Amino acid sequence: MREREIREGHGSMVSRISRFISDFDNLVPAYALMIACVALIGLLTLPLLTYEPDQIYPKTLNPSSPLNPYDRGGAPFTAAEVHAQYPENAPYIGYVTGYLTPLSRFFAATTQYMGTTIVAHPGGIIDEILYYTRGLDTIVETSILFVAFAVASFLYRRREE
Amino acid sequence: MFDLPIEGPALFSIPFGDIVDYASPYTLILFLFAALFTALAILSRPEQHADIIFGEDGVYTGRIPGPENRFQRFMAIACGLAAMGATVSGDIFNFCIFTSMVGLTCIGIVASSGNRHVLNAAFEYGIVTMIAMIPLFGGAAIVAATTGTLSIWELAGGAIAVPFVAKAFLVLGVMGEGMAPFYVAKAEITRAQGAPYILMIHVSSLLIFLRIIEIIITI
Amino acid sequence: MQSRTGKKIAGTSLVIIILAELLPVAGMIPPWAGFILLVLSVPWFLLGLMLWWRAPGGESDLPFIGY
Amino acid sequence: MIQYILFALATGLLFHGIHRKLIARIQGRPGPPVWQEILHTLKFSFKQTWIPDTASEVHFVGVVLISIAIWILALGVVIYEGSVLLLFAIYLLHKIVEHGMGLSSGSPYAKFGAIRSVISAASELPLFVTILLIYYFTGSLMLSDIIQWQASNGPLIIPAFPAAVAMYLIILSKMHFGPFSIIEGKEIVSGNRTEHFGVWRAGLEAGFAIKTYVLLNAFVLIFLGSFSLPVLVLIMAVILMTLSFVCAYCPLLGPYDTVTVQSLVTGVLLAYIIILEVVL
Repeated sequence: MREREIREGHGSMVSRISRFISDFDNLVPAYALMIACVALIGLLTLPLLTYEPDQIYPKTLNPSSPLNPYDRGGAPFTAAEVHAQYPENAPYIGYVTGYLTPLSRFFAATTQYMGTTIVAHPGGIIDEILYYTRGLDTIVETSILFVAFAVASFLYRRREE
Repeated sequence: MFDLPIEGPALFSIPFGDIVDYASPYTLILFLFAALFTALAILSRPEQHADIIFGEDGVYTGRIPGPENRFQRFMAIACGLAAMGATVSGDIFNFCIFTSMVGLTCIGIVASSGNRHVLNAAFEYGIVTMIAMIPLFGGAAIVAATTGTLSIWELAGGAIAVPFVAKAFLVLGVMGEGMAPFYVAKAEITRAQGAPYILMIHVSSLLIFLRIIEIIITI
Repeated sequence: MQSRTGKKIAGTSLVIIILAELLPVAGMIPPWAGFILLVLSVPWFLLGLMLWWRAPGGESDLPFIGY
Repeated sequence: MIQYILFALATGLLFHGIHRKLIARIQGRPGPPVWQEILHTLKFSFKQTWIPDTASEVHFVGVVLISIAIWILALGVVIYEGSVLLLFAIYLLHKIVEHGMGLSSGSPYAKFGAIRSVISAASELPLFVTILLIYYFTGSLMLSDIIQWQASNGPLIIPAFPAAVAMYLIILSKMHFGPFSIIEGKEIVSGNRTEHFGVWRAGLEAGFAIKTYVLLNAFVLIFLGSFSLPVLVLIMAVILMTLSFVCAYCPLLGPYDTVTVQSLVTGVLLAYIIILEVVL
């Protein structure tokens, strides 16, 4: 008992909490607890949430298409029905809906899984919405990947030395 | 251009397709502050850490080796750019990815430290950063599902109700990305050397925190 | 850092401060712009002035390490 | 405009002097004269000054300039009755200055101060809730609207008393010798200001003086309303004196105890907001 008191302290409530949060090994549990609390509130209020049918980027899934999750319909370089939040910022909207490189056209013609490889091989599908109206997002996303690779390679090379 | 009595009128906007970045007096000052500290990180040399040798009169000063210094500076600049993007972004999803980039670059800044204690703290902080992406993007996803849009311009003014849980998730995500709760890991991380770069951790996390306050009051 | 540098900084920023006071009165820039100019110039003015009139001499040294 | 800045600078330094004097009197010491801090700042500005050999020069000098600049900007927000959000943003940016000040010199004591400044960043949590509560009652965060709201509905301190307490705590955590000023605890020499001496110290004192003036002024404007200048300064001085009493009687808390106390206050305020939302 006494040992435990020395280890965990027997001060006021405040100093007990202080001791707990001053150890960074407790950081992840504390943060996880906070997420759990908010997630619980989210679950309780779930019946109040309603799905908005008028989505900015509507999409119908066509499982038979080899480009499945990314297929926006329409032929490349002809106008297709694509939505945008600010159409005035996108004068050429809908004109490239899904451009395939020769390699990806081969994949699309022979397999059903072209859509799953979009991030795995270069020049897969130029998704009109992803790359045109939300171009900044794709730039930042690749920057994140770049930063992650930079950190990883730096750590790896330092271990080599 | 919206004019809400929260942060002053929107001064100008820069459209990137559907993502319209805007500057109000508030976000403009945050942006300039991020730019200022990024410039400081580029211009200033790191400090030398002065310490005494125990039991003697000698004082030694430690200098960061070249490669470490270059990498830290690179990460600090990336962190500054991410913070600048997060402060002016006019789209919730775009804000979220800039924020997660801030979290990642913060780990990058301390990754070059040779101090085991600092690296341990950075590891815990990194785990929190990774966990925090769930509430962060979860919040953005709930916003998109319940309102049908992601643009802060469309959501501003409370015309479209954003559920409380989405806001709570966004705040929680930013807390995890930027300022881990109760600051313990961040305080330990700042023991690492390289003042202008380490400072960027603090700058970026406070800026994204300030920005999320503005966002959740605005939407 | 030379005390002459301080003099130059203080002088330049004093000119900006006077401009920031006069231009809004003349109606050439809005008042808030004048204030922004003050925000940018007053810190330089204060430090410049102090660097100018501070006592000369002293060599840079290591930080204070212990009693 | 410059007259406002100089007035805020002089008044803030005088406030610091009154603060020291009151603490001394409460603790049974004679204490320095009230204008001591003005003399102090002048004295520092006449001293020999250099940048330590180990410091990161641009950074070392930069934070002094930034600390003065941001508080002049905050003064502008108060004068032009701008957004409270902006004012609080500047308060948080001050944290960065404190932090940078400590890191830039290479001195271990200054570094400890900087680390403690990161820990004490928990004071931004009550700030967050204060903003939410003000917005909840007035529906606006522009100072001009808040003042107008108070002209028709009476002082905001009555309905939003917890927010006033939280903001009082925020100001308290920035006062010298207070229970939350862990960054300048004497066991780490002068904390993050250890290596900023002479001219640099005088510049920082100037920035901090404007900071004290702006924070007290903002407190009066947000929670009590608009007054003529002499009355305003008088009310600010009274609030300052209550702060001095707290500082004189409360010991310095442990670094993480400040975090706990501030987080608990935030939790209570959040609960208050949720109750308001549910009941009203």
